[in-house]
Amino acid sequence: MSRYTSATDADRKAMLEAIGVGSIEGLFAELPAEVRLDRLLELPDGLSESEVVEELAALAGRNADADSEVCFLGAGMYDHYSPAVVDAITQRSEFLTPYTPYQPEVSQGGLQVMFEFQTAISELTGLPVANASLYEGPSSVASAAYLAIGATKRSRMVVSRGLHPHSRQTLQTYARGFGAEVVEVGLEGGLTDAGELAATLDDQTAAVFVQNPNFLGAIEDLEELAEAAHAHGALAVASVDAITLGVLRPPGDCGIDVAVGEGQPLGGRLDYGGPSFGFFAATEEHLRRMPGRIAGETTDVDGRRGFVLALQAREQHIRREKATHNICTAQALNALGGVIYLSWLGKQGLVELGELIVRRTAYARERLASVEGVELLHDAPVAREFAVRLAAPVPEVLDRVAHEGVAAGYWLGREYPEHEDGLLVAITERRSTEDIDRLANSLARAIPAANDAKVTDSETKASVAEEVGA
Amino acid sequence: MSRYTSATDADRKAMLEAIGVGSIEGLFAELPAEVRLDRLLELPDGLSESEVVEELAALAGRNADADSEVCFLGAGMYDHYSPAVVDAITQRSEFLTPYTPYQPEVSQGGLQVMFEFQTAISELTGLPVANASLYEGPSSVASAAYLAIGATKRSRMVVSRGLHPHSRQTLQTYARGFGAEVVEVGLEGGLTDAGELAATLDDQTAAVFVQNPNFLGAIEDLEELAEAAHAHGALAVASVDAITLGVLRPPGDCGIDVAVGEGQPLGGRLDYGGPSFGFFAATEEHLRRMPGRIAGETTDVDGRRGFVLALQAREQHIRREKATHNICTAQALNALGGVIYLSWLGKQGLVELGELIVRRTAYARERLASVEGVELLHDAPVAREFAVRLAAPVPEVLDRVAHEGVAAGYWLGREYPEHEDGLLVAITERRSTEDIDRLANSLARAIPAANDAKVTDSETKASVAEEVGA
Amino acid sequence: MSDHTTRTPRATAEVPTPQQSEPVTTIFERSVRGRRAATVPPTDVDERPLDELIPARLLRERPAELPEVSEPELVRHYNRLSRRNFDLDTGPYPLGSCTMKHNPRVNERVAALPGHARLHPAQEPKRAQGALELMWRLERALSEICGLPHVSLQPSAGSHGELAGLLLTRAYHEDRGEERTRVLTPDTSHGTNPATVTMAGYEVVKVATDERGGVDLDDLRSKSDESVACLMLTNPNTLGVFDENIVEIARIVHGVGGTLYYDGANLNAIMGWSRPGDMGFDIVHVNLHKSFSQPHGGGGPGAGPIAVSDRIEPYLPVPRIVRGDGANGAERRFDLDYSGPKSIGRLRGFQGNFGVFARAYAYIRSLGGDGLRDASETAVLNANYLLARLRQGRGGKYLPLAFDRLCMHEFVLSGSPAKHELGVKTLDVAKRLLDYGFHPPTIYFPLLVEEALMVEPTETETKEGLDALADAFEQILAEAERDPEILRQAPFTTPVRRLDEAQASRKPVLRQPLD
Amino acid sequence: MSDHTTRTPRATAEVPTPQQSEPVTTIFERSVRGRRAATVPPTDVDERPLDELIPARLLRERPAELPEVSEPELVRHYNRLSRRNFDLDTGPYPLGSCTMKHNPRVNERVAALPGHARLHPAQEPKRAQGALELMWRLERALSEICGLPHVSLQPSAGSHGELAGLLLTRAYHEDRGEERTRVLTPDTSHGTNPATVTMAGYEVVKVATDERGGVDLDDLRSKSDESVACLMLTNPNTLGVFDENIVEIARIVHGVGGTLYYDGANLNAIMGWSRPGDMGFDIVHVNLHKSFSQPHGGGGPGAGPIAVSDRIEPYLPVPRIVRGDGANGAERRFDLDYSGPKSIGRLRGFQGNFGVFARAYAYIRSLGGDGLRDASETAVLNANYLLARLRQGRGGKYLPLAFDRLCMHEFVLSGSPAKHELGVKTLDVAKRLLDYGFHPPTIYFPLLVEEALMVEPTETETKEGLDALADAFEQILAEAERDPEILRQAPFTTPVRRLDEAQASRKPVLRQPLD
Ligand SMILES: Cc1ncc(COP(=O)(O)O)c(C=O)c1O
Ligand SMILES: Cc1ncc(COP(=O)(O)O)c(C=O)c1O
Repeated sequence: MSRYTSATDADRKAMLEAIGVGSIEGLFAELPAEVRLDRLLELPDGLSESEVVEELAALAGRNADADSEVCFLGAGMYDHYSPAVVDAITQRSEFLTPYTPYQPEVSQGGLQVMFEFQTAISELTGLPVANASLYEGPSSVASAAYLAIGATKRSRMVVSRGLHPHSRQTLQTYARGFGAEVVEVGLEGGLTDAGELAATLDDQTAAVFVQNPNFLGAIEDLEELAEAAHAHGALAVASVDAITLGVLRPPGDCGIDVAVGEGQPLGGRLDYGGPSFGFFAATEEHLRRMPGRIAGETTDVDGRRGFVLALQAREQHIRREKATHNICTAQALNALGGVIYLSWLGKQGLVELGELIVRRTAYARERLASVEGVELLHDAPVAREFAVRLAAPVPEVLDRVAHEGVAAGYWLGREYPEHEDGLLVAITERRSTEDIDRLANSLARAIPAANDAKVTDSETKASVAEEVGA
Repeated sequence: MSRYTSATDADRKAMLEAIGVGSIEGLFAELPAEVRLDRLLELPDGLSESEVVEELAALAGRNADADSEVCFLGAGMYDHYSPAVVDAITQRSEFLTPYTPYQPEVSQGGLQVMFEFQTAISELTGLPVANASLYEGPSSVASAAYLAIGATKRSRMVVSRGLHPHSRQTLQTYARGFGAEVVEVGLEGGLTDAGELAATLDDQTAAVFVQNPNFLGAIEDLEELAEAAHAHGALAVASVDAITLGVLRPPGDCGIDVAVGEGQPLGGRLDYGGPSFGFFAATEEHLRRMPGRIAGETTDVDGRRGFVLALQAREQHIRREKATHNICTAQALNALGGVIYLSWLGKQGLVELGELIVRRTAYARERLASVEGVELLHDAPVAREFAVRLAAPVPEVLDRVAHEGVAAGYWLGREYPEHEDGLLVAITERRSTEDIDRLANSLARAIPAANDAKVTDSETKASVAEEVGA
Repeated sequence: MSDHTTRTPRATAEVPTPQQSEPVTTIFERSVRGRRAATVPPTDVDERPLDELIPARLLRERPAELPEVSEPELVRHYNRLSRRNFDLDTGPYPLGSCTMKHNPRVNERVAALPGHARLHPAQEPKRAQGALELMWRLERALSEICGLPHVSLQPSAGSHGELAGLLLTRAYHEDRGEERTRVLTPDTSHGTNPATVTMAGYEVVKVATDERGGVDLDDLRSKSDESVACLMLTNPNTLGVFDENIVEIARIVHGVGGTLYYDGANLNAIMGWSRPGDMGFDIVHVNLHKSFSQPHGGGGPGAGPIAVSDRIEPYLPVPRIVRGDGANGAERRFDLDYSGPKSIGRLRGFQGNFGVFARAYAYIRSLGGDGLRDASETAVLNANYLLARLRQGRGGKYLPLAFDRLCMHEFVLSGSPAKHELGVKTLDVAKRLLDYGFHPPTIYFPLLVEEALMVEPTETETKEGLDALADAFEQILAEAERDPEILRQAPFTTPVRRLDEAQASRKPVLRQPLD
Repeated sequence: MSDHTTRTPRATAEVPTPQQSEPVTTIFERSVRGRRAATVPPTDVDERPLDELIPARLLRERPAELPEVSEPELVRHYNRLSRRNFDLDTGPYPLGSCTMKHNPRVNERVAALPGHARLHPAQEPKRAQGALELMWRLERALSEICGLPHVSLQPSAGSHGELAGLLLTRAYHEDRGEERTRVLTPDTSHGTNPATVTMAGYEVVKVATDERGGVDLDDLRSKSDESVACLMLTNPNTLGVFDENIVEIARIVHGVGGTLYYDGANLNAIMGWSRPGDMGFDIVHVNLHKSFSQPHGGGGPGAGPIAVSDRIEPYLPVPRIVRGDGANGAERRFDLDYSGPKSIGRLRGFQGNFGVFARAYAYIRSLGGDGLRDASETAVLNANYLLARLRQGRGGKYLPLAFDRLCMHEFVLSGSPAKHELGVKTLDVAKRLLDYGFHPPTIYFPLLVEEALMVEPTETETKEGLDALADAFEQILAEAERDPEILRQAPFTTPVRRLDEAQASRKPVLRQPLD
């Protein structure tokens, strides 16, 4: 018996008797000897609750989190403020612990939340149909490709290099399963190269994938890109940032067929990358090809308003190998957090937040560009994130700035060899001008220092020891 | 309109119209001009939620809390582990937000919790009647004096010097209102001086107050003390530690008439001293003189089991100037935390916890006594806390040890001039032997250092700046 | 649109509701020997027999019969129990005098920060600078709101603040060599006022209420003499009306040398509009669990800080929060000052309900001066609007306003016509409101008003919510006209129906019998 | 004693329950223009017109119609909604295949620590050592539990793990120059299995079930050839029985060069007793939201880590967690390795559902090896006990076991006799269970079993809870004998009654119409 189970010795005895088996071993009698584990699992002994907390807190203490640093990291997940109501509500047992609402009579809470979530995503994206969540951003992009194959009976995917590297990589991984080809179109001046795109598109193209703002922070002209796709009978898929949809033209207004995105910025925790949620919205014609759960409104036998899982005939538990997707467990709780967040911000709040971020980003971009050794990587318009070049090795600079308590941003060289000197800087409402000035000053010190310094072995060792908290 | 209110301009207009008043000012028309504030309140502007969190987090960051130090502080509140279930349940809106259960039909949750709490406290103390909570420990002691006056029609209170200084001081404060006299009896070898007690008691004595374990950690012989009190027709009141009641003889078994105590150790937060709760239990004969809310079992019109506030005729809202106490809002939510904690620990858990703490305390006492410059202040038996003498100025030593991340304990000199060199060290299940060894080693370094050092002005200044986090 | 559409709830007990059918079981009854929700860390020291460490006669013989349950059972038990409460996060809770305003969730977040929640109360002040500064800032804010220069946060609730106030009054008079024996309270005063008077060793003298619901000045004058230590007053008072004679009242009491105590339970009516200090009060308590959004917790915790005038200041409880003067360019340091030679002493352990202070401070910082004023304005607007709505309909006839004036943040109706004309008591109206999904107002208080209903919607409610509440009153009174028995039998929808309170006091069962 | 006393719930819809009478309103319908729950921090930079910064044609013209509500309204809305869910913290939730085990609250606490919840996913590995170590340790633990040496935590759920598994299979075969086109799945398999097969570009081949509920070996042999890429299997399978022929099955599939994929949804039956790796599986997914106590969240989040054998390892997704060798006495450093030249690549962004890993790791540390084994033993004990109780009564007659054997952690009943003899379908039994306060079992799965009821009580339930559940079944079947219409009309007590699902798909209303 553990603290999570209740079968006392007396219970066990009575229960085994009722079953008619002499011992617990007897219950496992059908396991062939060859596959039985003849020893205990080699795991450390169980701990009391306080010890568990101690151990996990010790591990957590060895991470530099966004409370302990001034964080300009973005690249798809952002340090927005998540209001206390999100946690307070999502932690309620009634939302936290049930399963997928297969029994709608006792799941109206969850189902109505899905319906509200779908409404909010539909409003945000300007597209009429939204599902109730997918896993997260990049795999939602890949799921859009699966829809595109079904819709167009074609299998060539054209992706902008401005699409998040994780999205491109995930699409590539999935494509090997689908049997799809993935072709990339480069960037020009920070934006998807329209000429190259035109040249790459052909009548085998199932879909064009772009991101807005793109990975380098630049705001794409979605309408132009959608037109180019449509000219070849391909779908236009946009991966969009939900927060800046408060101020940027929604994909639905630009002719985009499928809009997907990462839900973390909508009041989600950073959580070292997950769990968050992916959203997926499309035009009406793709309704029956949508992946994932969708809630719909209906009435009960007495005429009461209610909600159910709609269009289940798309799904794996009904349609099996003919399903539109294999997803089962999605991210319902995170999506609940998302719709609470959006209701908290409200109609005006999302706009104001977007405006604030755009203005702060403009300030930060100018401020950083004024630092010796920093120049803009592109000068396309940006909204929440921008890219600069540093006149010193970026990882070196990042290390130095980190020692001053600042996470300066994302090193583009990790994923873009052509931008070895690139740094992507993200701005949220939590980054004050003071924080931005601090970053600028820190960079101003770190760049020349990184260039001057000859890193000796012994220095390296010392800083390693410090970083792991030893 | 703020984010907590909903009256839009349109709402205001419609509402004022319905009221028949032209403006908000009109609603305040009856306030005479002389008492109207003719300016805005001089308070800083309101903040957005994220800014509020930032500001409060910055303040919180300037406190050395029990997560950031190894904490041997006790003196009435203890760093026990509070399980996650306590927070999870007490934070549910259904418990967090209602008022006192004046409408029992919609307050069965809260009322049953009170009933369960009373049962748990009654079991712990071995006394048949318990109330549903008072504010906290020391004021509960004072409340016992009020009961004693009513019960005995006498007004002389004899208190052991082993009673928490805050309890003695609070009793003294209240006594000025009651018109009671407070007489103190000293300690001998760590324990209430039985001879002095006998000499002090007289037939005007309403009650004798002792604490167990007493403030110096020593375990009193409650039975002996109760007998002494009863010999003079006085009540015996004990302030007891709830955690060690798992192993120590309960006051009810020792002839104590009224047992009170501080509830914080039962899964409560430290919270810099509050809110926690006080508990109050007594023999049957004092039932109708008890202070505070008491829930009782009854049935509804259909015969269903239910709970109500019982014996309300004792209370201020019914009996007004004849009430047994003036308390109204008590500490219901904290008491809920207490009963969850006790149910979490359970019958065996409380015993095991008590045993663990007694053994660790024994280890710590021996370990510290072995340090050069440390000796026991008394050698009476102890359970969770013990007192030592240091051969160096205690505040100095505390400072030095604090710089090594250890809060060594409570300086007895704060309240006991006779123990200027005394240090009170508290042990909980969270203080491992490793922690204890760390304390011992730290003391071993700090004591000679504190003696050697001549503290210069400049040193002092530096350390001040550091401590306030500048 | 809102969800406040009023439908007529059931008026039958024939088919029990699902909750009514649930068996009621205590955690002790769920207990099964040997189960456990907690394990204790292993003993890492000698497992010496306990009686080697503590004499056997001081040890417990048999363990306390605490519940034995696994964690899932524990969680289920209290979750199920919680659903048997009505709460503020469900719907309107217009409980007069209690200021059931919204409890912002961010306050819970900041109170739970380890730097607050895990700070030991005996921590050296120099290592608790953040906490002391928070308290100091809260004191300053309350001082500004109350219009009185000095604050002590120590009292644990309103009643505790009242006790502090009278002990301060006593100390003040004694210090001037005076012995005064009587404390005046209006006949409308809250029960804690007279109960406190007795506890503080004074005699209660009731002052009558005039025809406008304020203090009867003549009666006050006639009772004011040198034996009067203090007048305790609420303004707006428990009738929800502002006493326009407050300046004269203060003159009278001060004239005979008494102090003026302000019961701050109704401060929510006037924040930013008027200040007790400016009205002439010497001592004020503030219920942080009312005007400052600390959750009520089913009956606490709260906090009842007091603000006082210069002449009362020397007697304030210790310890007090002090701020260093920052001389010589040093950091301004906060400290606890235990000296206070004239202090009344301590009222409780440590520094007070700090967790409550953190929430109240967060609330004040969230709203600012503007927001506090908006809160009061909206509270008064909501009360008057609800009142106007009620008067339009049957409420005007059966539940008239006790004192016919503009109200402040709450108002008191009399159910006397309903009782005499319809045969339904205020209790019956209240119970039927439960069926409509509303928490009833405070009832039978103040005592002065026959069959009183004391309604305080607070600034939290929306116009739609108030409309729905007014509609519910209207429907209930229509029901009463048609079939008063419905009200007399109500409620029908609650987890239990009317309970036998008399039995609970006559044959008290106050704990679970075990064995 | 417990609160599981079974009373017969209502069987009438005449008097609606209080919840049934509540109007249903969405948050959008609560919205009132101009209200707000949030304010945004003030702009501390130039308030330049937005179209100076971003070309106007790229800007939004009209704001999204998000709800406009104050915080109190927001909290009330979702609190009320929450009460329209049945949850695991209310009562038994024996939903087969879903392992609705208790969600320990301490897991939520550790997941919320700022060092976890506030850690940016792009943080440099050297500044995220604690997170990487936690992931590394969890990988090691899952490896030990599954009996396979290599683990990737990346997949976001079981179905995602399945996709990973088939992509690994594809990469493995392709690397050996083989092109295989078919994947075998038993006809009892979960829907995600065949759906994944299609998504991974394979053809589904169904394998029959033998008379003991296991894989039909002859059928398997007849379908196994060089075109078979993989066999996907659950063991114990979705019938709740352990396939005793597993070693032979593995031999057959490996014999034709296929891989063996273990759908770990049922791992909760065998932890510490048997390991998929030891059964011969090459690839396993583990649902952390089933066996490892991550809360189900109403349909996620979860995580579906995979464990694989040496031969599959080169193809694992990137990035992988690696631990430095600590050479030269250096600290052992954890890092993310993106290299993997043969890797199938990424399956999603960043490192996976770390918050879920923290909870699962806390669970494993709480229980240890012993505790995990106890969990499985108790799960199996509970299932067999409930089964025994059901067979004693009418269950034995009307709801017989589909395959008459000892079950593992769950069992599958057939409602076929109930349907034919009593005229009540499995759906009707399930709906009536709702009235008795239980969440019904999984129904109509596996497809193989007519009118299936798949019952998985998990180790969380107490004996009393199981007795009450058995009693409820008994009473329901007695009701069905007496008056089957009760079941056909059920439920009567839920917030809404049976819903028109056909309408929802025929004329889908999938979002709130606004304007
Ligand atoms: C008018 C009035 N005075 C005093 C009090 C007592 O305050 P507390 O409950 O905080 O002790 C109350 C509380 O109900 C009140 O309404
Ligand atoms: C047997 C079985 N396989 C696979 C899955 C899919 O797992 P997930 O929902 O995590 O994608 C499930 C979940 O319901 C299951 O029961």
